[in-house]
This record gives sequence, structure tokens and C-alpha cells, in this order.
Amino acid sequence: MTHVKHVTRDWAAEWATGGGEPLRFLGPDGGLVQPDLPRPPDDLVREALRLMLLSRALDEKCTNLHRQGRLGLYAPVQGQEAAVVGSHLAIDPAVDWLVPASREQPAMLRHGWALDRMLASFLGRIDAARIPDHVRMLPRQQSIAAQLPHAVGIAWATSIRGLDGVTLAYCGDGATSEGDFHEACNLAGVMGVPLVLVVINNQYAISTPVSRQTRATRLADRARGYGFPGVAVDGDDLFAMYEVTRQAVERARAGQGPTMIEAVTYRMSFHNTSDNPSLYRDPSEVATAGQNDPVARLVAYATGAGVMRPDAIEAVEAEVRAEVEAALDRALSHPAPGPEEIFRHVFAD
Amino acid sequence: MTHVKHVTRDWAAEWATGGGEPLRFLGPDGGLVQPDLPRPPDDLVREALRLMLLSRALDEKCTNLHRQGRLGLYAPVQGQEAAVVGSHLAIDPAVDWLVPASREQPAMLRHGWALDRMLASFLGRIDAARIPDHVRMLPRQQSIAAQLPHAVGIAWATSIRGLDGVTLAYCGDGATSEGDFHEACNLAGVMGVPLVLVVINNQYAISTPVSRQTRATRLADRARGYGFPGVAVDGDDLFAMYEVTRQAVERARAGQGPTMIEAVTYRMSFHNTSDNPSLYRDPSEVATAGQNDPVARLVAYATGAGVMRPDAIEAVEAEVRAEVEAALDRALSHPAPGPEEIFRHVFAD
Amino acid sequence: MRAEKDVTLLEAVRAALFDAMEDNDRVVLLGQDVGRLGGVFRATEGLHAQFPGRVFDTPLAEGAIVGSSIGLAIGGLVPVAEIQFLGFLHQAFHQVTQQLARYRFRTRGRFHLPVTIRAPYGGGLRMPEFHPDSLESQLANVPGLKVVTPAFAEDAYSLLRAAIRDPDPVLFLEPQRLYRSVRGRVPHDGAADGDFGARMRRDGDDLLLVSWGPSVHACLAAADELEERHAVRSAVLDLRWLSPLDHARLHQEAAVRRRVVVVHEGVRTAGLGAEVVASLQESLCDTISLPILRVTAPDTPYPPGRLEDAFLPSQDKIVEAALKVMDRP
Amino acid sequence: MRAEKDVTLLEAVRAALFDAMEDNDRVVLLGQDVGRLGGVFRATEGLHAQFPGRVFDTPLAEGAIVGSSIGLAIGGLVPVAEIQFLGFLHQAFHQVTQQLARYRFRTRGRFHLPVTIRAPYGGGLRMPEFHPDSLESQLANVPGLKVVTPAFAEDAYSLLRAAIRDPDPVLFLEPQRLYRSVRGRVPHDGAADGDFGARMRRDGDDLLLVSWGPSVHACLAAADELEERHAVRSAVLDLRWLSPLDHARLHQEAAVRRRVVVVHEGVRTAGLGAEVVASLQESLCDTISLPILRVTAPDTPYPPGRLEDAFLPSQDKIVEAALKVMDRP
Ligand SMILES: Cc1ncc(C[n+]2csc(CCOP(=O)(O)OP(=O)(O)O)c2C)c(N)n1
Ligand SMILES: Cc1ncc(C[n+]2csc(CCOP(=O)(O)OP(=O)(O)O)c2C)c(N)n1
Ligand SMILES: [Mg+2]
Ligand SMILES: [Mg+2]
Repeated sequence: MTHVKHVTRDWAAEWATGGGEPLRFLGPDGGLVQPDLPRPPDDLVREALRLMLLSRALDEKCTNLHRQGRLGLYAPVQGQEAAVVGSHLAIDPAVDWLVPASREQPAMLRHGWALDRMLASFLGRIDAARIPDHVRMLPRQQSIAAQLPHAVGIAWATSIRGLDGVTLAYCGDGATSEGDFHEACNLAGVMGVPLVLVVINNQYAISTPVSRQTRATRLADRARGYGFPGVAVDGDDLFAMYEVTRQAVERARAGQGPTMIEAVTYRMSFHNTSDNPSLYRDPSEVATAGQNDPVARLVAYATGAGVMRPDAIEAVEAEVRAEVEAALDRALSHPAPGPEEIFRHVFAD
Repeated sequence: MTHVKHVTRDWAAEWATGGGEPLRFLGPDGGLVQPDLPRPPDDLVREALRLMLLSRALDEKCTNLHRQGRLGLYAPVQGQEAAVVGSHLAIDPAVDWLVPASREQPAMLRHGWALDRMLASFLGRIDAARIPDHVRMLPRQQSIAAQLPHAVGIAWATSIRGLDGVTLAYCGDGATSEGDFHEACNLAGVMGVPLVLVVINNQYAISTPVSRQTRATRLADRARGYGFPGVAVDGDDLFAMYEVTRQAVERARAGQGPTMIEAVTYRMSFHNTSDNPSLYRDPSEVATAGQNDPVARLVAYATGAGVMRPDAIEAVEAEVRAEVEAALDRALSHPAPGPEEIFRHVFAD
Repeated sequence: MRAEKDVTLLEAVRAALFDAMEDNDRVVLLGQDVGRLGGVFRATEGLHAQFPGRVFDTPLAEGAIVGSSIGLAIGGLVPVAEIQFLGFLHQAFHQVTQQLARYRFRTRGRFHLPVTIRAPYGGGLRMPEFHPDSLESQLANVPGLKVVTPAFAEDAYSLLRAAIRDPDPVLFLEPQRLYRSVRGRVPHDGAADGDFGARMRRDGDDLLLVSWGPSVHACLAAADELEERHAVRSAVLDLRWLSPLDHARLHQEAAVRRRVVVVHEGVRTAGLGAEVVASLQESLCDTISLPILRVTAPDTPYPPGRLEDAFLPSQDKIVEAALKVMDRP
Repeated sequence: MRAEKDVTLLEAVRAALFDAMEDNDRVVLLGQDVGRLGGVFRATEGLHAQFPGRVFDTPLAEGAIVGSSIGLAIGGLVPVAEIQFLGFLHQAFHQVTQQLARYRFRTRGRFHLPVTIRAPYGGGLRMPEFHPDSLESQLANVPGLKVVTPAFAEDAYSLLRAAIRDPDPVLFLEPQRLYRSVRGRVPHDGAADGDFGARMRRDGDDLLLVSWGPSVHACLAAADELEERHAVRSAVLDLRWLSPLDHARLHQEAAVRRRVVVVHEGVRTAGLGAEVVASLQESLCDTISLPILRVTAPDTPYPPGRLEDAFLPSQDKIVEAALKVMDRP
């Protein structure tokens, strides 16, 4: 593991003294809005875009499979790809831990969970879906915010044992209202554990808008009450997400404790495949939010800055679609679990 | 109920922009340290001092009764009298609700729970201890922080029903780590309920110092994350506690939502009669804190400013002692509960 | 809604809420997504618009939902709170067991809590973990709580009205699998009599199947099969109130038929079926045929949806147990 | 601490913690006030100094204590967490039931949780509400958890060692009334054999008293009285492991004596006694004498200390129940 010290501005500190607007490096039109920043590495852009397009292809496929009655509930990532991918690109799956909530598919893939295993899990092939032993990642969590104390514990264990890893944990805006969120953050602060918590504020918890979830202006303001840095970032801006997370990871590795990053984004689609958002949100709101589509934004940057030509991007799109199809075939070839499985793994044999 | 608008400085706002030092009006030597403040009403000083001395007398009596094996566990108020009495003097027991934690004896007495009933409760005379129907007060809570969502609910009911009362709730520094604290504060913010939450930061939760309870510099900083004002006050300063609470109550009555007040004070005595603080805290620390004794401070003010002469204060001390004795006699004359009591009041008859 | 109507169990729940709110303006609703969305199952659909200022979307915090309901009740209201799925009541368990259940006792009657907590539960819908969990046994182990669960639309209406009228806290458990699959007639008058106690759902002299909530329907199906294929006539007793239990009715019906099988979706060990058995053998060991068998979920966590059929007490398993007890003297 | 020593139950707990920490440097302790103070009962006294960097005072947050223990285990440690009083486990119940109990199952064995949760419980010390609550039945209703409770100092040592060594989560319930009132000899070798299953504590042919934790001692006293005053010879079976239950041993001992009384401090309805009854009547209804009686706390909240004697299963009540079952054929 490398401990390169990137000398750059301290974004969390800058944000704390600012007016509360989320940090933004990349504008909705694909242009960089912080002129003094170095140009983001082209490789990063290519890797990110590929993961984001893969995530979209997966959303599409799983939604269709659900419609066909072949797959259970599915919660799409759509709209949150930059927040998830940008933050995850800042950690090293070989040493760092990933603690997802339930809508971080591309992060789980990049962390080492093969696509066919992920699909196997959506298809109820539970044994095929098992996270491999070397992959430092928890499964998705159905109980909102319950994973956060686990993340703190993992990070704490790392520091007690003098190991290197940082723990990157995710939760939603809704999750921030749970007692678990609070107890976990406070313990993380007290123990000074190497944790980076990314709050994906996609504006909704099912039908509940964030304005009814909390009266706080910014969720990132919570961090001060736990004694560690908090920073709000434009969650549709891959570069800001990446860079702010990278700094947080660096602080955590250096023993400087946790950071909370609020990724301000938008859930472009339904809560899950059983939800009907038209019951509770305006088409006009959705349309406005659509203009912030993080994939379109990164595509605009990539083409505008000459990182990738449109046809290269189309080629990636075709590639990831094919990848999803192939993985689905493999997933379906895994045996479906038999009834005896309900008695296995309750306790050690 | 009167809605007098006191035109004065907005202390919560001033604190928020300050350096984090708790607000203080009255110095440890009994002198006023905010020269532009109007002189506190002499009646307030007399009433407060009487309650604080009564609280001390009660602490002493109950500790002795415990030593004699006549009373169960007792948790003394000692050191926190100004924080409790100063805040409670700002509400009107006729319309406002009191939600105590477990160490707010003088507030419960002023709210209308007779001293003999309180003593009856310590002595296990549960029916005699019943809170009278007209007293708007919850009983003491043994489960740390669990009373806070109840307080929010009461305040919320008041606002749904369009009634006037404000709810004054207390909790300790330790309580701020519980999920209940968080969920209650956040809900209070969202619903904008008329709640004043006083966090009695007495530096300890049993043996755990506040520095191991949270890494936050000030607990009052939490309020920002819930979207309402928070302010830290010198909890040994009766005047600052009173005035800051009074403003918060005024805001709540005017429909402007909750306020969190952190009363920075010190638990001068043991956690309760089964505790031995010498196992976990330095005599020197206790000695230093003793210099902040809120009773001594108010006595110094009262004598220095000519509100009460030392002999008048001594007379009050004798009076409250006699009051405690008389109440104890009455409490002991209440019948002890019989075994059939365990089957009563489980459900409505 | 006062006219008698043919409705689903879900609609019966909604009608009960509507009527309760109309009858008593102190009744308020709160919970996650119960407002504009009308709840994830639409149980509260329309109520937000029909009763402005009385239906509240809360933050995602079960402890605060139960805890603030306590305060709302103390403050003079009659809160009906929804926990989105019963499994998530554990997030609020301290508020339920330590607070909701004990305020009357603790304050010697100074405060009592007319709080209703509604929660969908039970399997059969291929739900993710926690969503289908049956926790009734744990709740019945908490003195000071009442626990009730309907298996029919009529009961969903009348029991929910009774729960809301009750001066003490009631956990109202709604079998989510039945929401849209059973229909019935909502009684004309909300104040239906006979809202307490167990109810016979099917008559039969040979055997008593005791159950509640979703498994009542598995018992009814098993009883039909037993009659048609094995000439065994089974009665089905729907306990409805799980706490306090209607021991009198239970004993009475068991004494008549002598053979008893208890069926529930909760796991076996320390499930409520054990209480039914313990109570029956205590009072009736000289009258009834023993053993009483239990058909329950096994002692494993609720499995993924694909496997839930193997987990749930099925018609087959009930028939098998019934035939076993029929072999006894 | 390896030498055999005459110690109190509390000291046996401390010795087990010490030895476990010495044997395995992955073992860490956490909880409220467990560090410098050594716990409110002093169970962890000295360990903070003896094992620097391995004993942690946590903030006042039970959910975080259990939840972070899960993470500590996943991160490669063997956490032993203290919940200051078992009643406050409800603050963390969602972490216990949804998380601690299910990680192995959920992840098909990828993660397992060698977590021990210690908690004092039980009555007799005139404690305030919550502090004396017995929740074992609710815990036994949660698949994936093991639950164990010692009634003797020897067991406090060996069962706690077994709990910490167990690759799966164990709730270790410590009868606080016995902390200083019972003494025993800590086995020389921590890896004492026979840490599983139930144990006979007293022999007798006429009757089996089944119990666990604090009530074992009430049973022993009752058994003496029964023998001396009524010439009834009762055996006392201490279940120890409440989940999974040692059905085999329970059935075996019951079959020999035929008459059974179950005794526990938890409330009656849906208490673990019901499971014992249900299990026995299921396998042994032709062998044993029925009814099996239960002596338990009544279905009311734990009362204030002054009234707890009326609430707890006393020697008198046990004798009364025993004489009743002795009257049966
Ligand atoms: C403890 C708990 N309560 C309620 C639910 C039901 N539920 C599932 S998702 C969800 C909303 C989550 O919102 P958020 O945290 O913002 O995440 P998002 O869905 O937006 O990714 C709710 C209420 C749950 N799964 N867990
Ligand atoms: C939920 C819960 N956990 C643990 C305890 C045990 N306990 C009683 S008082 C206390 C410390 C409380 O500290 P704080 O909130 O600061 O109040 P203080 O005692 O200082 O007034 C603890 C841990 C409890 N009563 N409730
Ligand atoms: Mg969200
Ligand atoms: Mg304190």
C-alpha cells in the first residue's frame, strides 16, 4: 500500500467555512468549474465511466427481469452512479473494507464481487452469491442504518490490530434518522477509527423527501456533533466525489479518524420495483433533476475534454450490456437452493 | 398565559457565532460578568436559592437514609442545582410540561410534586407517590434517554391540539449517545415542536467522562444537525441558565420550534449511593470543580448584591431542613404497598 | 364507509382507520410514508387528504415513532402508529417493552396509553429478511401489552376499531399475505360487539386446530383436506387476541374435541404455541389427548423468499400432524 | 488465575475473562464503565490495567455496543461485550435479532460472529425497573443465538470460557443476585470439558424440578424443604444452556421421575417454561405424569424492589406446586 501525500487544498475544511453549498468541480454541462484544479487523470475517467455504464445496464436488466417475474424486488442505482463510483474509486479493495447499504451495486462489483454472483443473489441463488473469502465486503443490508455500527466495528478492529485498511461505508438520507446512525457516528468519533462514511442524499426515503426527514440544512453538519470533519459534495460530480473521498481516506489512513461525506444527488428512478413515485413526486421535479444526470455529465466531460470519443463510449455501452448478459447466463446456471438450505449455516456445524 | 416579548440579545445566536465557550453571566465569585445585563430580579434569586438549598437538604437526608438502610439507591443533584433550578424557573407549571431524567428533584418539586410524595417514591410507597392528575410531569426515567421521544410527543400533541404549553425536558451528557436522543431531536426539528431540551452535562456518565462519551467539542453543536438552535451555558450560573431557557421557552411558545441548551456543570458527588467515584476520578479534579459550586456562587451574589443577608440565608437553610423532616414524616405515614399491588394498573380495570 | 361493504382485508384496515378518525378527532396517524404515499401497502391511502393535519409522515426512526406516540397519548391524543414491517419493531423494542407497556403500572394509573401500533407481518410474499418475521411470542412475553391479529377482513375492521378504542397499548399485527387475498363485509357499525376473545372458524368434532393470523387459512385448507381425504372433521379456532390469551375459550373448545394441534408461523422454540400447549395440559390433562403437536416454522432465520415454502407451516405439515394426533387414544 | 481457587461467582466471571484474554490476544472487552471502574459490579476490575489497549469504555449506547461487536468480530477480534443490565439489551434488540443472530446464515458462512454478550439479570437485589428483568424466553425465540446462564461459580467460569470460545454469538446471562452469594472452585484448566448441556444439581426420585440461573437456588432450597418436611425427594436439573435447549437430558431426567415442575423468574406467558412443558409433553406424554406445573413470575411488569418478593418464584410457591404434582397419579 502506498502512502502518497497529495498536497492539495483541504476540501472538508474549506466546505466547513463556506455557505453550505455542496462542493462541485464538474458542472452539469461537463465543464470543470474549479479552474485551479489539475486535470483529472484520463484513466480515472475511463474506469469510472465504464462502471457507471455497467451500473445502468444492470439497472435496466434487473428491472426488466423483475417485470418478467424472474427476479424479486430491485433497487436501482440510477442517478447516484457518480456518488457511488466516485467515492469507491478512492479506496483500495485489496486492503480496504466496503460496507454497503443496499443501492451501491457498482461499488460492490469493483470491490471484487463478481457480477454473476451479484445477479445470483438477486435471483435467490444464495450459495452461489456467497461473498468470496478474500473480498472485504459486507453483504447488502435490509435494515436501514444497521450496517453502520458494523462498519465502525470493522474500522475499530483494524486500528486495534494495527492494520492498514480503511472502511468505506454507505447509507442513505433516510438512514441518518435512525438511532444506529447516531450511535455509530458517535462511537467512530470517540474511538477515532479509520472510517469514511458516505451519506447518499438522494432526496428521498421511499416517499419521504429529505425536507421531512430532517430540518437540518445539510446532513454533513451532523459530523461536527461527533467531533470529526463533515463535507457536502455534489454527488453527481464524479471528480468532487473522488477527490473529497480520497482526502478522507488519506486522513483515515494517517490515523486522523473518520470523515462524513454527504453526496447530494437524486434518485432518478423508483425506490424499488414495487414503488410508484408518481404518487408522491412532481414530474417537473424529476425533469429538473434529470438535467443533473451524472452519467451524461461525465460523458459530456469525457467527450468535451477529448478523453473518449462518442463512438468509444458507445462501444463501452455495448460491452457492458454483453457483460451483463453473460453474467446472467452464468448466474442462472448456478443451482437454485434446495429446501435443506434453510437448516444450514444457522450455527457452525 | 402571558406572551410578553422580552426584547434582549439573542443568546443562542450569539453563542453559535462565538468560540464555543459556555455563556456566563455570573462569575464563580458571585459577580456579574456581563455588565450590560439588567439586574436579575431579587425575587428570582430568593426563589432559586430556596429551591437549591432545599435540593441540598434533600440530597443530604436521602444519602443518610440510604446509609441507614432505610432508602434504596439515591442519585444526588449536588453541583447541578443552578442548571436544574435556573432552567425550570423559566417555565410555568400551570401550562408547561416537565419531562425529567432522574436527577432533577428541585424541578419536580417546583412543578407541583409535593416533597412528601417524592420521598414516598424513594421509600417505595408507590401509590402515595402517584403524580397528581393536574401536575403535567412525567415520572423519573430509569432508562437513559428513553424519556426524550416522549417529551417530543407531548410537545407535538400540544401543537397539534393548538394548546399553549411548552415541554421542558432534561437529559444527561451520557444520554446524548443513545439512539433515542438522536431520533427524538430529529423528530422535534422536523415537526417544529415547542420543546426545550436541557442537556445537563455534568461531565460524567457513571465513570465515563464526557471526553470518552463523545469527541464533539460541545454537545450543543448537535442542534445544528437537527436544524434548530443550540447553545452552551455555564450550568453553575443561575442567571445564564434562567435567561437562556427563558428565551428558548419564548421561541417555543411563539411556534419557532425547539432549542437545545447544554448546561456545562459538574457532578460534585457520587453517581448514586452505590457508586465510589474515587475509583475513577482525581481528588484534584473534584476540588477544582468544587470552586464552581453553584449554591456558593448564588449565595455570594445574593449577599454581595444585598439581596439576602447571611443570616437570612441560614434561616432558609434551617427552614428547608425542617421541611424535609416534616415531609419525611408524612411520607413514612403513607401505607407501604401490599403484595396485591403488583397486579394493579397493568391494564385498565 | 358506514354502509356494509365487500372489501379486502387491506380495505377493511383503511375503513377502520377512516371511521375511527371520523368518530374521534383525537385520533391521529403517524409512520413512515403513511401520508402522501398512503403507506407501502396503501393501507392509509387517502387519509392524508381526508384528515388534514392528522396524518404524519415521520422520519425513518422506529424508536421515535413508538416513543413519540407515547408522548402524543400523554398529551391527549389517540395515536395510531404504523411500523412499516413488524420486523423493524425491534428497532423500537426498548420503547415498546420498557415504556409503552409500563406507563400505567409505573405511574399507578396517572398515565395510560391508548396507543395502537399497526404492523404488517408474516410470510408468503417472498419478502426480504425481517419483512416477514413473526414476533408475536416475544410481544406476548411483555406484560402490559395487548396483541391482536385478524385473519379476516371483518376482524381487521372490528379488531382495529377495538384496538384504537382500547385505553391501553395494543399491537395490531396485520398478516400482509392476506391484505388482498381475503375479502369480507365490513360491519355496518364500527362499534361491533364481540371484539374480544377467540373465534371458531370451522366446526368439526374430531380435532381442534388452534391458530391465528395467516396460518388460520392454512388450517382451514388443511381441515378441508382432512375431511375430504381422511374423514377427519377438524374445528379451527382463531385465537385473534394473542395477549391476553382467551384461555377460557381455548380450554372449552379443546375439551370438547380432545385432540389439538397448534399452528403458527413464528419459529418453534419459545413460540406462542408452547404457551398454548402449556396452558392446555395444565388445565385439561385428564380430559384431552396428549401430546398436543405444534406445526411451526423451524428454528432458523427466515430464509430468502425462494425458500419460504419450506419454512412456513404448510397445509401438508398440518395434515400430517393432525393425522398423528388422530392416531392417539 | 490458573490455580484452583475458592471464588465468588463474580470472581469466577472475572477469572474467566482474564484467562480468555491471556489465552487469546484477539479477545477484547467493551461496554459501559468496564474500563477504569471495572464495571458497576466490578466484574472487569483490573482487566483494564492488565490488558492495556484491549478493554474499552464505550459511550452510553447499547446498539453501538452490540453493533460494533459484530464489526470487531468481522474484523478479526473476539469481542466480549457487557450490557450493563440485561433489561437494556432491548435498546440493542434490532442489532441482536436482525444482525448478530443472522450473519452466518445471511452470508452462507462467509462471516461468523464469535461474539459474547455478558449481562447481569434477575431479581432479589431491590433494583429499579429494567435492571432485574429476565428476557431469556425472548432470546430463545431468536434462531442463531445461543443463550447460557450459570447458577454456580464453577459454571460462571467454564461456561463463560465456552461462550468466548464459541464460534457463534452467545448471550451470557449473569444472575446478579448470585454474584457475591455463591462461591465455588474455579477449575484448574480453563478448557474444562463438559461445558455444554444441562446438569443435575441434586438427586431425588420422586420429582424433577427444572430451572436455570437464580431460580436453581430457590429449587434447591425447596427440594430440601420437600425432603425434610414432606418426605418428597426432588431432583433439580439446571438447564444452563437455554438455547439450544438440552432436550435429550431434560427428557431423560423427566422420564425417570415422571413428575415435573418448571421454575423461572421470567413472566409466565410465553416464558421459557412453556417451551419446556411443550417439549416434554410432546415426547413423553405416555411416560410422565401430567400436568407439568410452572412456577414463574406473574404477567405483570417487574415491580419496585419492596414488592419483588411477591413477584419472584419463591421456595414456598415451588413447594406448593411440587406437592400438587405429587398428588397426581
Ligand atoms: C429499519 C428499517 N425501517 C424501515 C425499512 C423500510 N425501508 C426500506 S428502504 C427505506 C427508505 C430508505 O431511505 P434511504 O436511507 O434514503 O435510502 P435509499 O432508499 O434512498 O437508498 C425504508 C423506510 C427498513 N428496510 N429498515
Ligand atoms: C439505556 C440505559 N443504559 C444504561 C443504564 C445504566 N446507567 C444508569 S445511569 C447511567 C449514566 C447516565 O449518565 P448521564 O446521562 O450523563 O446522567 P447522569 O447520571 O450524569 O445524571 C447509566 C449508564 C441505564 N439506566 N439505561
Ligand atoms: Mg434516500
Ligand atoms: Mg452525566
